[in-house]
Amino acid sequence: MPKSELYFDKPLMNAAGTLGFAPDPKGPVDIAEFGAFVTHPISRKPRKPARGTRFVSYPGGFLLHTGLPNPGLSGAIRRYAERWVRSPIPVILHLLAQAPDELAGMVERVELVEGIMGLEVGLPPDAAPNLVYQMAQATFGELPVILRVNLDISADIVQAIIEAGVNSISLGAPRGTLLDDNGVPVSGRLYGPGVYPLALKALEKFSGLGLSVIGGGGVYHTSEVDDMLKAGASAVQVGAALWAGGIFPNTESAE
Amino acid sequence: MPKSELYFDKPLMNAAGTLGFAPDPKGPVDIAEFGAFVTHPISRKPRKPARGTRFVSYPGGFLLHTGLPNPGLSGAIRRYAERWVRSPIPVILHLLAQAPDELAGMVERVELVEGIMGLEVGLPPDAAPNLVYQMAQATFGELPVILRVNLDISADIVQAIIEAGVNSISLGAPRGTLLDDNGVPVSGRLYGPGVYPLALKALEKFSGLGLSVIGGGGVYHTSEVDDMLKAGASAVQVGAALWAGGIFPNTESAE
Amino acid sequence: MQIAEGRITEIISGFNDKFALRIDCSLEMIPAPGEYLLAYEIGDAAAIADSVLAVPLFQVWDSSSAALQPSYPIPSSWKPGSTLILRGPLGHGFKIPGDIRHLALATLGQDISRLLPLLNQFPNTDIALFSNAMLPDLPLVVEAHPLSALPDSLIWADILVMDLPMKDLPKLRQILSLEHQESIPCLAQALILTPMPCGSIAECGVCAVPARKGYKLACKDGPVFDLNKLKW
Amino acid sequence: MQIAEGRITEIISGFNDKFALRIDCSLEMIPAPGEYLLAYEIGDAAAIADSVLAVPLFQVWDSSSAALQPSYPIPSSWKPGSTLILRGPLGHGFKIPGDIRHLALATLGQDISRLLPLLNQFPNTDIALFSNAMLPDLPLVVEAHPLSALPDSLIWADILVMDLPMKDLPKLRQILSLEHQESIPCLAQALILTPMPCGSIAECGVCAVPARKGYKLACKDGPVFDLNKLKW
Ligand SMILES: Cc1cc2nc3c(=O)[nH]c(=O)nc-3n(C[C@H](O)[C@H](O)[C@H](O)COP(=O)(O)OP(=O)(O)OC[C@H]3O[C@@H](n4cnc5c(N)ncnc54)[C@H](O)[C@@H]3O)c2cc1C
Ligand SMILES: Cc1cc2nc3c(=O)[nH]c(=O)nc-3n(C[C@H](O)[C@H](O)[C@H](O)COP(=O)(O)OP(=O)(O)OC[C@H]3O[C@@H](n4cnc5c(N)ncnc54)[C@H](O)[C@@H]3O)c2cc1C
Ligand SMILES: Cc1cc2nc3c(=O)[nH]c(=O)nc-3n(C[C@H](O)[C@H](O)[C@H](O)COP(=O)(O)O)c2cc1C
Ligand SMILES: Cc1cc2nc3c(=O)[nH]c(=O)nc-3n(C[C@H](O)[C@H](O)[C@H](O)COP(=O)(O)O)c2cc1C
Ligand code: FES
Ligand code: FES
Repeated sequence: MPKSELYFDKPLMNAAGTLGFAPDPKGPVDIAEFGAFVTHPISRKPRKPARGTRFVSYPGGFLLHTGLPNPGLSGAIRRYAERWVRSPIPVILHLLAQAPDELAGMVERVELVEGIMGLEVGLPPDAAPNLVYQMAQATFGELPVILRVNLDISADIVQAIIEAGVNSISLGAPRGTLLDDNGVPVSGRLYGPGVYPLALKALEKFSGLGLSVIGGGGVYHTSEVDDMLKAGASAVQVGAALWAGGIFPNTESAE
Repeated sequence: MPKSELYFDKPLMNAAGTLGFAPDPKGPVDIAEFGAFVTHPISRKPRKPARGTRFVSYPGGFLLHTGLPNPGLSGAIRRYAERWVRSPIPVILHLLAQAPDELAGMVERVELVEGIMGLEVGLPPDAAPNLVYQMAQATFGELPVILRVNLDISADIVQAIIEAGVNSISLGAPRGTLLDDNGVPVSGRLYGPGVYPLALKALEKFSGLGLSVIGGGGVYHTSEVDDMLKAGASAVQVGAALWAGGIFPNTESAE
Repeated sequence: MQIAEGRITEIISGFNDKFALRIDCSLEMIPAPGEYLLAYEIGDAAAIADSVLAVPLFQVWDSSSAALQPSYPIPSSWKPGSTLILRGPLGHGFKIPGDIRHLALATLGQDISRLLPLLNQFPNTDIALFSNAMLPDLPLVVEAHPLSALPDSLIWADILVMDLPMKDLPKLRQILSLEHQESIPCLAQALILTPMPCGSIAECGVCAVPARKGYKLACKDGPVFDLNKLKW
Repeated sequence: MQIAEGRITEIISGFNDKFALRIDCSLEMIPAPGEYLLAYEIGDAAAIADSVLAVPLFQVWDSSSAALQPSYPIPSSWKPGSTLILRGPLGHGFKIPGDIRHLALATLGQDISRLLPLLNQFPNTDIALFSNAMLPDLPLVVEAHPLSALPDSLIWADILVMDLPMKDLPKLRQILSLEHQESIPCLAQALILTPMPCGSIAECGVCAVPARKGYKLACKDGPVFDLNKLKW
């Protein structure tokens, strides 16, 4: 069991991978609106950018296949630990791992790092229920944990998560495929407002199961934050909208 | 086992629910381009339109919650059988049922109707693998059958389909939720170009399993038809694009 | 019903924040009041994000001449010079007997413009207009009233003609003060405004309107209906 | 880097089917050649379908005065009068020594316009332009050549300045006929054109450019790079 549950002052935060590794006080996004800052995904070893096309846009959104480049856990701690301690809002470290042992090691290691309020742990794509169960258990330690799942996971994965004793999940972007300009298929995650109806549906599905569910996916307007909270989300993560300039206040919709 | 496999002269057809119950020679869509005509979903008993909001648009697409109104199987045969016989292209009847017995009865009944080349059978939303297996088996008779699944079905559903001995599936729109103008959540199926990356991904996932897979979802351009065929689809269904005016020929994409 | 090309010649920045279009197309394409066209743009892929569905266009009234107005905001890619494919005229428009003397027009929505083309057709008729919406400059023959005056007009009027968003249909009985009557005591027609994504080619049922007997499709049987045949 | 509002005053229908914008904003926002702004529109929900991401804008050259050009097609909702939120100037632009005598400009893409602002900065310099793209009217001092003449110019030039879509980076060695050399024999800078969806706030890696040592981010370390420090 994880030690405790996360509590957020304000039920809003950035999504992993959308604002870098540490809060930037001089950056364009005002994080004072957020209840927490989530870091870019960090793996044990450094990761390089994916080869080939990494960005394809489509009506309603865009697909990313970045390879999740990051300096690795040691590199990230060396470079960013000081900014985590100084952060005006709580910092949640996003960890990316392939195997339970690797993950357990990272979780232990991070407990020694100051300024971390909790962990968000991403799962390998298409992990089977058995692996999900083991990964979930490998997250347990001193720090509260959010398990990050694709919003299109199936019922048996959710079952595995609940059985493992996880009490908090967050919903991440679904996967899709598009062809690049040369006709080469690119597989990756989908972002943008076109994802929102899938995200709201997923929230409906998962919020009645005794889990605390952090919603997210395609949120571009303040009204969508509110609607996700009403639909049962314990908090909401904003992603691509921050790249477009922030969450848009709602204007009156045309009749 | 179904009697035989469907063969299409041209690997293109309309998706169920997009061109009504029978080909309309005076209609705006030129069905001469199609290898088959798929009917609107037909249930055993007549169905009325859903109450409340039935249409919500979002960036990249729109959500429909129609309740699948139709005159029921007897009513449809009475009204449309003559046009099915006269159809210039093969007609595929789309059947909608909740239970295996009900479905088996409908399948038997339809075998007596002239002018039907095959069946497409829709599954109840969120059917468990066990029910899917039974429904799949209930489709077997004299006519070749395509099982219509949501493109976001999970691995265990696909397993059930294969084990049931089905050899042909078609991919239908995913489900989503949006709020209507009054803030009431509407759950339904998602259509439009924003669905395409999900559909292409699903095609990748399902086309290597020994099934013949008919692709579809968000296809708006001739290039997307070709790309789905290249990705392993045995044919492609076009839906919402027909409502917008037909499949758009590709223009040169901006650099 | 025909399919034809049209070119947008002007985008009129109208009254009440609504916009209308002038389209260069063959005259027989212009829908009569209450009928509609379905329009979509031919353009490159970048434009398609806006063109998920065809857009219904109704005839509206712009000072002197006819213009066309979508029931949604104009897609942002539509510009003067854009080529549209037009399908129509579709549906059934207003059918008003030629010899009426008292015409009551009313809207429950924020927009009166789809009713305005009727004003030109009845130059010798007493016309009263009932609406809580902001109104444009009207010809002198038209008397404007608040919606609350509508129930009293039902005896005066030979025919009541309405622009009625579908969501307001359940409010109709109360607005007309007809709690104890089954039907409206004069001829009554309404343009029922609702999304019509398939424009009848699919019989999708999105635009289904509850009728006294079963239901009707706005895109095919309407969008103008005899109000006394609908359920409200 | 600043955040400021700007208003679109004109959409220039340019040469070669490309469009550029004139934007009314404070002068310090205008990016130097090779630098960029990120821009998004403030508008109602209907506009958002077009505004999934901020759009990078580069300075381009329009006969006499500076204009801004997106590296994508202009979002269809952007119109004269639209208000944009601008973030920038961002990145590193061209850094060309003041005393050069021979300047070689080259593009491997279809568009020379992001290099044109440099022409005004070097009035007393011999400028040769290498491109297979269609060219606009150029000042007389500029000599235009096909791309095939580029290898021979590398001895003449003090500096080579390129506009280089990232996908063409692997072709560079062959285009410069440098099969047997490790580096370009003169100063060489290139604007690497690639999607930059996060504009460095996420370090997302979409814009990663392979460097001799590791990789660089076009949005932050570029988009203009010393070509002799990149891997090709
Ligand atoms: C929850 C989650 C979110 C992701 N979000 C994005 C995103 O926004 N943008 C993006 O480009 N990619 C994202 N990824 C990564 C993506 O799944 C792939 O890493 C990327 O598409 C390339 O995968 P690859 O196997 O082709 O190559 P590589 O990038 O070389 O991947 C190498 C290995 O890393 C594994 N891996 C990747 N991500 C994770 C992870 N989070 N946890 C555990 N193992 C992982 C893969 O299974 C693969 O075996 C995400 C992955 C996960 C699990
Ligand atoms: C494959 C498939 C495709 C569908 N496509 C659309 C669509 O494009 N637009 C749309 O509005 N609705 C579609 N539906 C129907 C949709 O799932 C619901 O019927 C609709 O959203 C309303 O469902 P309801 O249960 O709220 O009410 P109702 O409409 O009253 O549904 C009554 C019952 O019918 C069942 N049902 C509905 N559809 C099917 C079906 N195809 N096969 C078996 N049982 C069914 C439901 O499970 C429910 O129990 C589809 C359903 C399926 C299974
Ligand atoms: C560059 C980048 C990297 C991301 N990495 C991860 C990740 O490692 N794990 C994960 O679960 N989600 C990841 N995400 C997804 C976001 O956390 C979030 O689910 C998504 O951005 C929400 O959708 P939206 O952007 O449409 O709002 C990443 C997103 C981006 C943009
Ligand atoms: C009105 C309507 C009814 C539909 N009914 C069904 C159905 O009963 N079963 C089904 O599997 N798909 C149904 N569909 C989905 C289509 O068959 C198809 O999956 C979808 O239209 C393809 O996506 P696209 O429209 O974005 O191309 C329906 C679609 C529409 C528009
Ligand atoms: S719009 Fe589809 S039936 Fe009327
Ligand atoms: S655009 Fe994201 S790192 Fe450069």
